[in-house]
Amino acid sequence: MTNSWNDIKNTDLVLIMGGNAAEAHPCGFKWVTEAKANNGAKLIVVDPRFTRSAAVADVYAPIRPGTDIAFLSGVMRYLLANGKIHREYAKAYTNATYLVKEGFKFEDGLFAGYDEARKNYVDRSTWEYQFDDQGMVKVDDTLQDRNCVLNLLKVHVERYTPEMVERIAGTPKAKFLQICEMIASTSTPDRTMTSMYALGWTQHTTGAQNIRSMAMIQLLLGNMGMPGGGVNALRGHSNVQGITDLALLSTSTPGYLVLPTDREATYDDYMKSRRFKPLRPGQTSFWQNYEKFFVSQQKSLFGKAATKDNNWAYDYLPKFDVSYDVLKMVDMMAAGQMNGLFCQGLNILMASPNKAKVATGLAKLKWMVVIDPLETETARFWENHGEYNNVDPKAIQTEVIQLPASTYAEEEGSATNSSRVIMWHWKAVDGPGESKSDMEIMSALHLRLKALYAKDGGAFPEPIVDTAWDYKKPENPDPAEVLKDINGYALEDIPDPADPSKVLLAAGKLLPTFAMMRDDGKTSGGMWIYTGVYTEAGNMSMRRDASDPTGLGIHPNWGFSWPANRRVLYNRASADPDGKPWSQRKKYLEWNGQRWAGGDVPDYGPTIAPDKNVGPFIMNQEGTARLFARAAMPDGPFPEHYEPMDAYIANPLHPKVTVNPVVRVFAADAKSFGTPDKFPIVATSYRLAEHFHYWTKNVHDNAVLQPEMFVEMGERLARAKGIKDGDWVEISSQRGAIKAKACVTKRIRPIMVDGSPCDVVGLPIHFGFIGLTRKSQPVNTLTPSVGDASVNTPEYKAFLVDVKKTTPPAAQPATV
Amino acid sequence: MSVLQALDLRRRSASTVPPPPAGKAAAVEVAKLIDVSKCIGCKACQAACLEWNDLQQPIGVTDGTYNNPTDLTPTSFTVMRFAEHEHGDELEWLIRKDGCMHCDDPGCLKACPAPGAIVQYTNGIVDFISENCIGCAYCVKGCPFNIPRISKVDHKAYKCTLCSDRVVVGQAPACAKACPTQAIYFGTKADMTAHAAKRIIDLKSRGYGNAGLYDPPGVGGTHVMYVLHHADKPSLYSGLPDNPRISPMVGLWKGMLKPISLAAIAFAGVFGLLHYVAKGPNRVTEHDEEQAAELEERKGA
Amino acid sequence: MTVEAKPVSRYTTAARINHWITAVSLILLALSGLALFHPSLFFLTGLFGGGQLTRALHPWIGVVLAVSFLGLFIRFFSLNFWKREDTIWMKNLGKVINNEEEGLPELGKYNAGQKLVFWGQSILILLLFCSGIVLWDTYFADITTIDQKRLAAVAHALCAIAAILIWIVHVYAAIWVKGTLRAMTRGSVTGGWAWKHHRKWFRQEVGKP
Amino acid sequence: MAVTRRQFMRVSAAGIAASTVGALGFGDAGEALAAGVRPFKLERATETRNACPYCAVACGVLIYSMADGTAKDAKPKVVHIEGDPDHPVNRGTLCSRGAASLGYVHSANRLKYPMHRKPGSDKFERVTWDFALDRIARLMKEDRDKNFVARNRDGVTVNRWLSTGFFGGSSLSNEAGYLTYKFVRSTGILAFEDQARI
Repeated sequence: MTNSWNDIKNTDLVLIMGGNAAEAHPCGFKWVTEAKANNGAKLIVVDPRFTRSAAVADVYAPIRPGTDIAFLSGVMRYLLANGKIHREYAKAYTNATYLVKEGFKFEDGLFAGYDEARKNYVDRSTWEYQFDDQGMVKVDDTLQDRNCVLNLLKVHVERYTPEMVERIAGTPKAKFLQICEMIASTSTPDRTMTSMYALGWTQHTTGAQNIRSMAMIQLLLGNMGMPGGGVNALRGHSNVQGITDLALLSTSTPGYLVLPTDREATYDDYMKSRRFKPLRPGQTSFWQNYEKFFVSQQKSLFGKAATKDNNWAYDYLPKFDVSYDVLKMVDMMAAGQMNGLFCQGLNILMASPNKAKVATGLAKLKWMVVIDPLETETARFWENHGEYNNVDPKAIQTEVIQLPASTYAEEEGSATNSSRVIMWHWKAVDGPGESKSDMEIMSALHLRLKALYAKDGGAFPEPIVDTAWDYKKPENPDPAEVLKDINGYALEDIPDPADPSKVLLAAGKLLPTFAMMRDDGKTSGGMWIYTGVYTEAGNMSMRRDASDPTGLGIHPNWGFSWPANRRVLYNRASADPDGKPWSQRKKYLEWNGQRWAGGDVPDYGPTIAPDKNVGPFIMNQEGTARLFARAAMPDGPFPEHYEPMDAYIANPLHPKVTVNPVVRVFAADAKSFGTPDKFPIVATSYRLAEHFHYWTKNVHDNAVLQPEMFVEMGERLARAKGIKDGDWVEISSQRGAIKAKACVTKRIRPIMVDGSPCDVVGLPIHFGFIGLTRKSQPVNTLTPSVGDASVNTPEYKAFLVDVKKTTPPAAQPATV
Repeated sequence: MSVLQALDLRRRSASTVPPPPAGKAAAVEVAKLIDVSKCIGCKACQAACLEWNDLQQPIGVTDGTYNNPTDLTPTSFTVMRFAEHEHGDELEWLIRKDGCMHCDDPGCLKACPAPGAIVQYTNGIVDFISENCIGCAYCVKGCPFNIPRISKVDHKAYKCTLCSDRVVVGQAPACAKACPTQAIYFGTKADMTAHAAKRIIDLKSRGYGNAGLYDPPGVGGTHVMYVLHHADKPSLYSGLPDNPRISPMVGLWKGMLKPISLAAIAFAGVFGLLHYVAKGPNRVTEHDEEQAAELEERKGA
Repeated sequence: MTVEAKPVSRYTTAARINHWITAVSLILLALSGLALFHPSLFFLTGLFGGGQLTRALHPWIGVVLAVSFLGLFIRFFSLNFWKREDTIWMKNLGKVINNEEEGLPELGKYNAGQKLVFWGQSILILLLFCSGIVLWDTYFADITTIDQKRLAAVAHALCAIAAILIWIVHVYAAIWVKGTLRAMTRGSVTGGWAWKHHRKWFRQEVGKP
Repeated sequence: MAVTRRQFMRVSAAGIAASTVGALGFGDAGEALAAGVRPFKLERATETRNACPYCAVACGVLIYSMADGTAKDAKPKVVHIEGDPDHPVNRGTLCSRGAASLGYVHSANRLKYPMHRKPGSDKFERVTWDFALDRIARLMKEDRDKNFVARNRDGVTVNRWLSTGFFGGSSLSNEAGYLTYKFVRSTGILAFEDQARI
């Protein structure tokens, strides 16, 4: 989230699209209810299904799964065409006025530089600004130049008329315009809109661009950095934010640093591309500090073994040639290219698309280790569960070791919620049986492996042997000690750069802020963005002062919000270029003559005066936000509507380029996509309020509240197929088929696409063949193994199926 | 445990003693306010209720709706009821938390024949005292909202206690505590009524002209109230009674019929006694015996 | 010394056993039913081992009563058809109550009062049985609606009270009319009793071989 | 909010006031004017501040634990979980997952012991931690030594190990996450993911 859960109460308009906060995040949704009850806010829900969020919405509009960019581009067109943008904000704080290179173009669904053979934009050189002799971006403050970003954007979205939105997305024109008007109302400085999204936007082949579209709308409206504004990812697991920060991800290292690639053979190569020189005069370009963060991190990882002479153990890090993300891993497993696999609290058999492919992959492994508090489908993928998991154990040669892990109640530590607030939790009891905490298990594995390599040697033992594990109790470190390691501390006295005779921080002291990090090996710190969470003043994540002096929901002394205890990102943008709040009603920070004052920590140099013209988006080299993404996105600098891979129709905008042209499709999956002639129904998968992923099917009360798999379908489809509530239905896709009980509802209506009705069905993801709920074939039996062009998030939210009435599965009651 | 927590009573089922005089225990009346317009149907209240009350509701099957369990049971004191209501082109998903309404004039208590099996505390909570319950299910007949359920295991009646064990120590009921959107509010009845009034103003401003408070006078008002967007048509919300009152049948059964019946029995007994005293027994006379003997002789001869 | 008439057989042993099973179950039903009917009589549940047991036993006793009474019904229904003399008897009920039944028509085995008791109880027990089933939630909770149950509760109570009243009449008559009780204890009545109260029946009985 | 809080009122005191004799002479003495409610079950419980393990709202929870008084070497058990009213985001509330999370801690499907499934077997067999950890370390080393890629085709040092993958959990604490990161990255594993993408 750019803002926070509490901040939602400050909003005037909530748009829930690409998410279903009331069901997936009920306690966060509370702040929507607060905004409605106490701030007169309105709630808009745009969703293929009339969800429980829609049940309390002021306006609901249907949308065909996978057409969000068409809808949002239509909104942008409306805002631009009707002058409903926050012009001053857009001019000052975005790259609207920047000039783009002449050769940039978009034609027939493709941006400049596409290589048909390689299915990629091999030449992205025109996706770039025009620079002057100083290397600074050329701008046109009058917004007259046809190559300025705003004018290019206008041209780009011109095609998304309300009629076109209705053709593609099926949202009735009147409803769409009503919503546009409501959104446009927040273009004034005294009103804000908040966007709440989740997997409904990310789980598409155009996932990242969905979110970009909304970010662009918020920038045009001037809602970024504002109280009650922002683009807010609701996020999944309790610490998915923290674990993402910590980069349990194939190409990252903690704190949003990036692993080196094969092209960066040396440390100098690596650093050269990360010096992030400002592109406009006087800008901060905060990533200029990259090296300080990187070196401190290497010191934390490898301790004394990371020295200036060995380039801070640069070669201890693996380099990547391609992304080894979930889909790639499964593809490698299925191709027999993997021997070992760890599943630590991740139920891959349920979680990755195309279950048959995952199962094939698991069966080709030599060994698998499952670390989990609960029984999982993955740990028992080799076990025959009749038609729910019809396998022959004898034929599966994978050795499986299952380790019992403890749960949250049985361990202490910190976690980071989606508001980026790091909060400590304390241990209540011991775990059952011989279960151990993940910390203890990881330590045991590391120490044993380390001992083996120390004793016997082997392939490149150094990084393993040299990994810093110098905790007081290495076999089970104290979480507080590890948090200190993440926070960082001075390895030597740190001299004051202004006066080297003075010591800023003595050796051994915890770093109070990431500004203290050094690139000369004097500091250690696992992750710069968390620096400040554990200082000499104590463990900030334990802070429990819930007071809120400004009444804006900032709660500055509750836990610690990264970075630097900042609660609303880009908050400098809440004030105008002169440092005055855009409006008194939305006052958040202001320049008081000496410094930036307000209830929150400024996302800015706290004493940089407005007249220095430093932009509020300090992480960008431009200092401004990007309506035009340059080459940062693989599928284009502007979002464009492409159909899901299981395409329901030819793309009405450019039938020759129906789907995202740069999507990665593995050879093994080339024939795995469905077509509407065989699978004429659009399906989307989703989560229910009563369950959390695949865990709570093991919890008795949750199994009571939703005991069994079902498929939601509209009355028209049910009538056509002769299906009634509670009937058994077979849902099939190009990848496989499952059975589910029918839930016939008025809440899903056929969506009029290009003039004819499109039936939609919804499938909750929670049910499997392990658990207290009724057994079911997992929904990922149906979903396509393909991901977003930018980050490879699987396309779970829009795929093609067929449904028909069927007989009950074995061992299920025939009737209710 | 040596410590027994207790709450003063206003009413006690099948009691032959009058309730204590009003004012003796001037407890503040409590109420739970369920704001249907804020309810997202997440079933947190159901989960919290199951957990707090240590209820072991069996895992069922789905019937193709979101209602699970499909009805109240002896081990589910509250359930969400989902109703899809279409008017014109617009759809409303009306979600109502169903459970005991804690009537001010409780029909269950009126119907209950077992002394002290159903009580009403001075704060308005209607509670079932299991050790006194005989399992006759009269409360089921007495209730205008179809709430109590009889356990097939111990043959006792169960329903929401409004978490009397939490309220007695100053805690809100488990459902109200849990409710993420504070669609369930708990406090004094006066405060809840006032809070509802504010909510109704907000709803009216959003186009719900008939928004209102459901505090049905037919049962003397309730200690569980609803804010409804369509207060003119409560039955839209999965059959919430439009105008609930204790059935006249139950009124007759538990009202007039009781004294009249006992009086009739007493009258019959007394009448017999008086008749016997006044008229004496009806005896066979010797003349009758002779006549009989004569006849026997004649026939026998 | 007057001549003693021989006793006249009125009820077979089987009939008497049938009657007493009916009688005992009816009394138990009345006691347990009244215990659950009026709070001031709830103490009667003590006789049955407490409220739960009273609640559980009452319907089973009802089943016993229903079966037992069915036996009585089959035995006696043909003797209880209404005759012309019954109407006359009823018209002279005042005289009967005043112990002045001389001059009334000769009666068969049962007088009109007894016949009314018979038919009354027959109808009431049928109604009690049916309404009882509706109220027997342990087994039959789901076959009726709550409104039907409410109606059944009132009907059950009303019928029960009526049955108790009839029962009081029945018992009182046995006490009041001396020589009656032995018909149900020993199975026979004196000839004089038969001559006095059921002369037509007596004449038939005497005439039998 | 005012609610009656008379938790220590004794029954006998109430009994004095109730003395009416029943209608037919059987005294129903002691008709209490107060009725006992279920004892508040958290009176002796220990309260621990924690966070809900499920979604990313990460609501504050209070975990109540208590030793079962009957067993000699009784360990405390979790008896109840409810929302932490001090927490600024959830303010004491919980959704249906969080409110039922006691059932997660006590789930019948909790794992208690390390288990091992041999190739081709149709069952898990219980093993010791030592066996399991040694076995895993051996399997890792075997595979890593065999398949470690020190240089790519162009001769660039890449130091990666691609034949083993690691899926990490997104409900780990930050500290467990960091140890996981250190452990996994030090081996050169690149196929390293968590739920962030799925």
